[in-house]
Amino acid sequence: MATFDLTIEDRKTTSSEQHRIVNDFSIQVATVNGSGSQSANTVLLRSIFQMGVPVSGKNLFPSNIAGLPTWYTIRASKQGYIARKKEIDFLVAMNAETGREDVMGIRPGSVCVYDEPLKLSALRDDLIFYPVPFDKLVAPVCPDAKLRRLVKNMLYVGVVDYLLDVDPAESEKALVKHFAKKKKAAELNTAAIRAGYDYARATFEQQCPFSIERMNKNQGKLIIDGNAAAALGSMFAGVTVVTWYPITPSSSLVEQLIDYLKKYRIGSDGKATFAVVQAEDELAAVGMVIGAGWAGARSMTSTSGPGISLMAEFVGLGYYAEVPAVIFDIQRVGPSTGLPTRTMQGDILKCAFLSHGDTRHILLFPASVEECFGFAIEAFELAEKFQTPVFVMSDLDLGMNNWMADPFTYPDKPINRGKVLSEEDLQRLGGFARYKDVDGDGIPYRTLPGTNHPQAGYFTRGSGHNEKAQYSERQDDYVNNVDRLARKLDTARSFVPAPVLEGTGTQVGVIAYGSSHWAILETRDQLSREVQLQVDYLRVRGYPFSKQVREFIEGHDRVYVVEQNRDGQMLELLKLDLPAEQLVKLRSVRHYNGLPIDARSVTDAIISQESKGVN
Amino acid sequence: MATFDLTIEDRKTTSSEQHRIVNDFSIQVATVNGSGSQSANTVLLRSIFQMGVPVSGKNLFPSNIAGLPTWYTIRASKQGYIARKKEIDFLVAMNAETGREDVMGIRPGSVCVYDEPLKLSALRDDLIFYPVPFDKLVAPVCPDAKLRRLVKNMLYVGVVDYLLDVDPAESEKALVKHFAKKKKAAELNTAAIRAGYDYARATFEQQCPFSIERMNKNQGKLIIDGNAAAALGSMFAGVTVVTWYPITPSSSLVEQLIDYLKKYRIGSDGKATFAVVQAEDELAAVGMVIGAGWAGARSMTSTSGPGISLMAEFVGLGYYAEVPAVIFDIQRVGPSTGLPTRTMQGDILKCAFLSHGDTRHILLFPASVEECFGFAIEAFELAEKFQTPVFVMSDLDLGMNNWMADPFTYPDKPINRGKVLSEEDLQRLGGFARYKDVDGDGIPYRTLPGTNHPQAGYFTRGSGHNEKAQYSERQDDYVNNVDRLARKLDTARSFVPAPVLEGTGTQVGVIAYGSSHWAILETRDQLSREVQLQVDYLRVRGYPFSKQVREFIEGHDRVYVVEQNRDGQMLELLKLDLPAEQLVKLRSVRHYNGLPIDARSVTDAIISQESKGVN
Amino acid sequence: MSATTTTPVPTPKTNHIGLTVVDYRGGKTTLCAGCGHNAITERIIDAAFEMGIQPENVAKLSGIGCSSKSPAYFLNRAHGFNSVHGRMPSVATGVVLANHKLVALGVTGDGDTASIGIGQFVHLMRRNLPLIYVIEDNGVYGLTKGQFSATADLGAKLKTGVVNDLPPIDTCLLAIQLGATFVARSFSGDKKQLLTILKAAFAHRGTSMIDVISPCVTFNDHDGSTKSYKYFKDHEEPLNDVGFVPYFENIEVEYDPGTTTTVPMHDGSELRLRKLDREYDATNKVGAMSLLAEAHEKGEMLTGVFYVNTRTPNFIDVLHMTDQPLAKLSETLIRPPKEKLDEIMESLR
Amino acid sequence: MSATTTTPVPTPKTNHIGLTVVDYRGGKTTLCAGCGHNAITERIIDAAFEMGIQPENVAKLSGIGCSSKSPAYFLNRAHGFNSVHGRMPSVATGVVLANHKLVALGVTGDGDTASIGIGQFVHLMRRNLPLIYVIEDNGVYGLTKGQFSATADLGAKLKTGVVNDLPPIDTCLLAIQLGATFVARSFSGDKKQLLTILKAAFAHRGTSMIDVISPCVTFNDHDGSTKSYKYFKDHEEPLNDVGFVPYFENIEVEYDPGTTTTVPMHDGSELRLRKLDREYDATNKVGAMSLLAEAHEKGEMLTGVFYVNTRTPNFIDVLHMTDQPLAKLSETLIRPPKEKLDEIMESLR
Ligand SMILES: Cc1ncc(C[n+]2csc(CCOP(=O)(O)OP(=O)(O)O)c2C)c(N)n1
Ligand SMILES: Cc1ncc(C[n+]2csc(CCOP(=O)(O)OP(=O)(O)O)c2C)c(N)n1
Ligand code: SF4
Ligand code: SF4
Ligand SMILES: [Mg+2]
Ligand SMILES: [Mg+2]
Repeated sequence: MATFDLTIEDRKTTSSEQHRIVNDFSIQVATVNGSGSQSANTVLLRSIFQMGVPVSGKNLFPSNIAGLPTWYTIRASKQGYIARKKEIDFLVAMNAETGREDVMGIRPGSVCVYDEPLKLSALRDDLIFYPVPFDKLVAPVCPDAKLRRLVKNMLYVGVVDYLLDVDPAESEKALVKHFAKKKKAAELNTAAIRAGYDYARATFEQQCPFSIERMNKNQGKLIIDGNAAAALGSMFAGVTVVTWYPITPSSSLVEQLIDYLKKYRIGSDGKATFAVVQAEDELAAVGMVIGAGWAGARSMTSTSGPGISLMAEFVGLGYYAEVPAVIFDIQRVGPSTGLPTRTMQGDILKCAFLSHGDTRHILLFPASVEECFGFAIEAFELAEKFQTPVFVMSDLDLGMNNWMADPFTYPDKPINRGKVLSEEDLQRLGGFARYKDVDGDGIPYRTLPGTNHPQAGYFTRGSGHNEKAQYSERQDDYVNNVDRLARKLDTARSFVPAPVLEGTGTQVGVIAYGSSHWAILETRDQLSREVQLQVDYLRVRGYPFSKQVREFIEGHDRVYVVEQNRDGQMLELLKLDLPAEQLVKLRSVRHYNGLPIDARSVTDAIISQESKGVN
Repeated sequence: MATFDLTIEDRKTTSSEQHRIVNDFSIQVATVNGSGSQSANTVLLRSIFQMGVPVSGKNLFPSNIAGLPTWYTIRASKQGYIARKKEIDFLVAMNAETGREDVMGIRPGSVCVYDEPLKLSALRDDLIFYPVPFDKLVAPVCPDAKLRRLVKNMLYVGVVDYLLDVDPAESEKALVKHFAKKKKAAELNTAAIRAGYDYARATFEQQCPFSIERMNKNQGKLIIDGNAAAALGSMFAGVTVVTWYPITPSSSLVEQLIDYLKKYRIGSDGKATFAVVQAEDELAAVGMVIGAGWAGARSMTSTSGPGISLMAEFVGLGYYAEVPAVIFDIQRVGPSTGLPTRTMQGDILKCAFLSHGDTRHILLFPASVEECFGFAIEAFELAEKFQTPVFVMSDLDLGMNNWMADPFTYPDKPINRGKVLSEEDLQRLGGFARYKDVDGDGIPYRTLPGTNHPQAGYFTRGSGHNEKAQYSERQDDYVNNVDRLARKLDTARSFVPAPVLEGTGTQVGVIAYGSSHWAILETRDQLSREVQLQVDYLRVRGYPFSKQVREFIEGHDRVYVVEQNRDGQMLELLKLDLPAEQLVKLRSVRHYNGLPIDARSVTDAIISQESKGVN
Repeated sequence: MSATTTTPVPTPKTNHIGLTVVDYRGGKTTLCAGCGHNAITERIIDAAFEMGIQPENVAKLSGIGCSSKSPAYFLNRAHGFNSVHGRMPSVATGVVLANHKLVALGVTGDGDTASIGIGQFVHLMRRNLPLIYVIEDNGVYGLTKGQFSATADLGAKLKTGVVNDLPPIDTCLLAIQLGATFVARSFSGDKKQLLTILKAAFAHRGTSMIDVISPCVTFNDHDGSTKSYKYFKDHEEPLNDVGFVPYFENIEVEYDPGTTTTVPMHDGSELRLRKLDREYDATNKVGAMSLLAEAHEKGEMLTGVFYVNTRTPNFIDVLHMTDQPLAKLSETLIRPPKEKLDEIMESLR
Repeated sequence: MSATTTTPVPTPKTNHIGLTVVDYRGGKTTLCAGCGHNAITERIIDAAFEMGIQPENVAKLSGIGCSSKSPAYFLNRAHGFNSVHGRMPSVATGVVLANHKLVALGVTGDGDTASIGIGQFVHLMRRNLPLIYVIEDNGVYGLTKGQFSATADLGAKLKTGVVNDLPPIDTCLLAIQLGATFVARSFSGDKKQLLTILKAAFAHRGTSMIDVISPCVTFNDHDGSTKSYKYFKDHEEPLNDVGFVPYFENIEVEYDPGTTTTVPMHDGSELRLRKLDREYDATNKVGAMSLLAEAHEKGEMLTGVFYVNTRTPNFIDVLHMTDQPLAKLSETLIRPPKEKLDEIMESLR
């Protein structure tokens, strides 16, 4: 095994270590929401990003508009680990309400910058404290007393820059970008950063044990959140009808999509090549999507848990009447309203089988912002190819947090609308049977309303029908039809994005999906380093499962299925799909407290299960 | 093996058999709906019932009000088999539209009574035909020409009585019961039966190969449909708030409940001890149930597939906020509108996990009208004991068809409202924590609104909360709470109705549930008789599964899970619940063409899978 | 072509696009004989024929119910979508957004609209979507065997003796209040009035909300019903006499401007409302609402065109959508070029 | 008890059931400082205190939104139920059916009621359920960061520049039309009027629908908003001056019968409506509807009590329910004896 730097990941680090820890630690900023801290945190994140150091940021905000505790965690990692880090190394404590708990919760030897009046240094003697009189500092910077509450937070960026050796010029650059359209705010906040920096330089003698040093790891990369990426994907997929009902954490997908569409999808006549409707609720939103999909638009909606429940009836219609639709589920913590501003992968099983009766749907599991973009495009292609609703299973962590990414790849295939018959086709064929399995793949042909041919029209219904779309209550028609539907979904196995394999053949496998991906990358290294366990990793990207999923499990002695929900919903889906004799191999690792999953928790869970022996 | 009569079950029967087949055959009446045939069929069914011969009737009606084909199948079985019989032995063909197909579909040697103008006897020469000029016969019986369309159907009762040796006095008795409140109709129809009987006696020389002989098997029994039984159960459970939205095949549950409540639940003040509300839709219906359950009523609603989908959001609230609610799902063929007047067990998986996020619900599976009654009572007890929504999974076959039954057992336990704290309790305890697991069973204590104690009030919400019902977004509070919920549902395993075992320990097991039960009883005999295969049978009656379910599977080499849906939803639930090493034993038998399941299909499927060898 | 003695086969009448009425027919009805809905089906066929609507260009939309089955019984050459109960408005909205060149024709029931569907109805009306929305209103749920719907009148009685004790929803009053721009009530038994109203609806580009009283002969046509043929014939009070001159008929019809108001429709046709017993201005929204509120208090059963407004922009106008249907836009119009993606990527660095 | 020189601790004011205002408080608000909803919370506390409502006897119900959080901030001793978005009416209905002796108080938002919830709202109003229904109306979805709701006025502008292009739903007009029996509009900033209206609502046994304009300081209190403090202060036009004499106060208040109408309420209290600029009869349904329809056309922002009707039976009356709450009926009342089961069984043989 290769040697490696002594990093904070090593649980054996002592508080008396001699050298500084460089580019490998986590920062947590504790504030209240609605206080401008989001801008400050974004600037801090970008500053480190611009220093060329891999970085990630997680916003932990309350379900409330202003005045409640909020935390923002930034992780800098020279190894490129961008999952949430469980331990906090550097705390910025701005919130009186949570100050005590925040300070008590971090590990010995960490750093705490705090708002001086909170007097937090009295709480512990094993931390390095840097008190800052923010209110005193903000007054000269911000003459307008009403704005001080907001500007105050930008001060800590300057303080942190100094302590961590972040080049303040990078923060100023990030800030100008952030306030691109608000010149006055940019100026005010630049002054705040400088004031913080200057105060820290003038005041703090003790060297901070953590430091950011320039690297060159972020060449060509950009920063974007998953919802913006999905919005871009939808736009480049050629979406034409978008419906929505606001809900956290989904709203920002459509809100950003609207901005993009207004900018890039106005035709030469000055008019929109799209329609966006804020519907009265999610039933209406998905009803519009179904109507539009039926009439030939590329249509989509985006929602979260409660909206998914409300869409159940229509989604069953979409399945059974075979209408394309794309539904983004930006998952949050359920059941019910749950924790609307926390993350979870809790709707997997629900979406796979949404609606009463025998239904089954295509799901895609993006793990990165790149995949939010790519799978959005893929979702529209699959929805039209298979004439059925397709779910893109994103989550709050992926959707609302900022992530580093490579530039997105422009789609390399033209738009494919699937098996749609034109006037000319009908002319040639002399007619068609809407629900007939002509090609043996379970996928029938359709026509769009308005097709000018006397044989084009057919009647779509959620009730029984025969191959010719005529009303039928006959047993044989019913069985034929639902068997074909099952066949169609089976065909989809080969068309959903194939899973991604990492590793080269050990006995132990890990299966994960979506935003859990980043923790697994790190967990693999931890397992290898800490207990010399090499694990292969299969990242599932679509349902119904590709055959590689089965092969992966067949090829391993035991397979850990890692996910972010209480009930092990992906494990459940696997159980339903795999041959029974493979199921003994499956083990479950679940993380469901609403925080993004972290590698440490996964690694510990696997080590603990491994130590219980192979059964 | 005991010897047994040569019955129609034997596939080797020839059309030239010598002796008459007694009390063991099926009759199918083909008419159009809205033509009064339902009365005629009920009278025929009751006549055979009164002859002491075990009998069952299945109505196969269209999703339409009048004028479309309808079939009614009656089975008389001296062995007491009351599942649908796949083969038809005796056809009454009244419907011109389907006459041809009806006649072509029955096996050689069967009997066909038909409406003379349809000229059906030309179609086949291997049947025994009895043409009847119904229109000519009805005219003298029914002077009012407008009523003739309806009365005409009663004529065939007389014809069939004669051919099958049914005592026409029994038919007249049944008819008087049926038209209890309509004297004129009773008279008219009595005359029709007589006219039919007389015509047949005068006309038909060839002896009918089938015959009903008096037996004494129905002593003490009665006839009722499952929806009426569930309505009675609900009334005797002490339901106080009933909400509904009409939907086939659920409507008749509430409609009959209303009648019963009006009759038996008016207090001494002349006022109702209940409230029934026809809601504007199923979202509202279940919302009212949740509100009423929270406020202390025993509340229920009844619906079918589409309603279940619409209830998804509220059911998740009920689970997570812990509110009792009883929901009857009278299942019909889905997905979507599907075949609304055909039967299926298609919502099993859906109801078990209804709503987004990690949810899980208690399900009860009645198999008989007796259990429709008993499980209705049990559902209210469990809903209040566990403070959660409980589903009673009936279906169209069970709910809308008439079944023989033993008189229902009056509840032997007093009503138990579960862990509800009164003013006095609070006085003693000095307060309470709404969501605390005081007893280790996961079930917390609650108070009802209006409890006159300053500590009684608490705030119920679908969002995050701690043990004291205070708003909380804390990780530990969330995890504590959902882990307790999982524990609570686990406790329910020991309290849902235990499965029923039949058989004494062979290697092969069968698991079934609900209305499939009756076919399984017959299948066991068929397997034993035809291929000398003895199978043990476990009838599952509740979810989460009792431990006996696991033990049963552990105790067998292979287990057939028989059910009425395409996807094997119960098998899926079992897969999710059982230890992985048991799953290799499970095999699936599914019947999903919308007709009630029949033994022949099940038996053949098992024989075929058995012959493929044990793997 | 020599003169012969054989009688000529009568050429069936064709409309101005050259089709015959047969081209507008649908499947055989499975509704009860005498059901009001069947009469409405006939009028829809006639109106589409007489207006020369291209059947392939029609989208027939409905919810669930006996009424919602009707689209299967007219315009076989059109696409049809029998969706889910009470939610046709959202489906119709999606259809029209995808292809606003379609003639969208929604058929629904009083249960489908006023009970389960009232939420979507309200929001549909607000949007003034170009759509003909026909309620086949019998005051009961026919398909589920006759329970009261939310348009049943206070005190109406079912055959079973059950009395309705909740006030009815007046869908016309609601529609006017909320934003529909062509609102009328008619009766399935009034061939002429219903046909004329439907023809006018085909000429309107906005939401045409037409409540048609349509007796359910099986469950709500008895004494005690307020939606029976007899009750309606006895109580109907036409508000105005509705006339219509389609744009393609260049006939100068005589009319008295003192008693008749002419409303020019979007397609160039003319709606002519001749006053009967009272003064009434169908373009006055507040007046229309007051009229219906009062009629409701007095128990009057008014029919006719209550409100017409051809000025308010419809939902397609409001959305500033390009003229070509969204469903038909080519790839170059809906997928921005690679440079645009590069530009966006660059801005996020 | 000797006279001393220490100053006496001032006894807090108690109401007629002996409680102090503290007994009506709730948890600390987590809404934004200055949010109109907080002012409404204060008025609810005051009204319940002044009316001497037993807090334990109140059921507080809400949907989802900033507004729907408010019940956590008043009447801590009451049971509360923060249900799901837009469906509080059904939950409230269930609660009242289960226990009609409870004082049911629903708090909702304009999104919760007029957007997602309009269907349940319509049917709730029809039922005239005894319930106080308060809409905290800011024209936007506060909790999801400020999108327009269905009560936003045509042409209203968000901070982002987005303009609302759909007509608003007037919940008061709807409520009157559909069957609510006490309908008013007020403003979170008008302490006296709002308090008086709330007290009257506590005295009413039927649906009291109160739309309270309640500015969202974070997302809808800027220029261009028509639901801002400033806009409403500038445009509000009180219809009548609302006075209220509770049943337990035996004060003979002077009033001029020429200008003031007195309405006796169910509990013996009196509502006194003094006319301001115009003649107005708040017991006339058609008049109330016409008033609001006209105000809407003219862009008037009327407040006051629009409609009151103490004659129409409420839903509990209509259901002929026994007096004791259903939730509290003993087993003997809800489970018929064995003989009855036997009787039924016999009849099925
Ligand atoms: C979600 C849902 N609930 C209930 C039903 C059952 N259902 C079918 S039609 C109908 C009522 C139809 O009434 P209406 O719209 O007035 O149509 P009509 O049959 O009277 O023409 C109902 C309740 C359903 N199909 N879907
Ligand atoms: C089914 C569902 N969809 C969406 C949401 C997200 N959501 C929460 S509150 C809200 C709107 C609240 O607006 P309003 O009722 O006006 O309350 P306000 O916050 O303005 O007081 C929405 C859309 C949800 N909770 N549930
Ligand atoms: S039941 Fe009524 S509404 Fe339905 S088809 Fe028959 S008459 Fe028409
Ligand atoms: S966002 Fe608006 S509605 Fe919500 S609490 Fe803040 S001010 Fe009130
Ligand atoms: Mg109807
Ligand atoms: Mg609002």
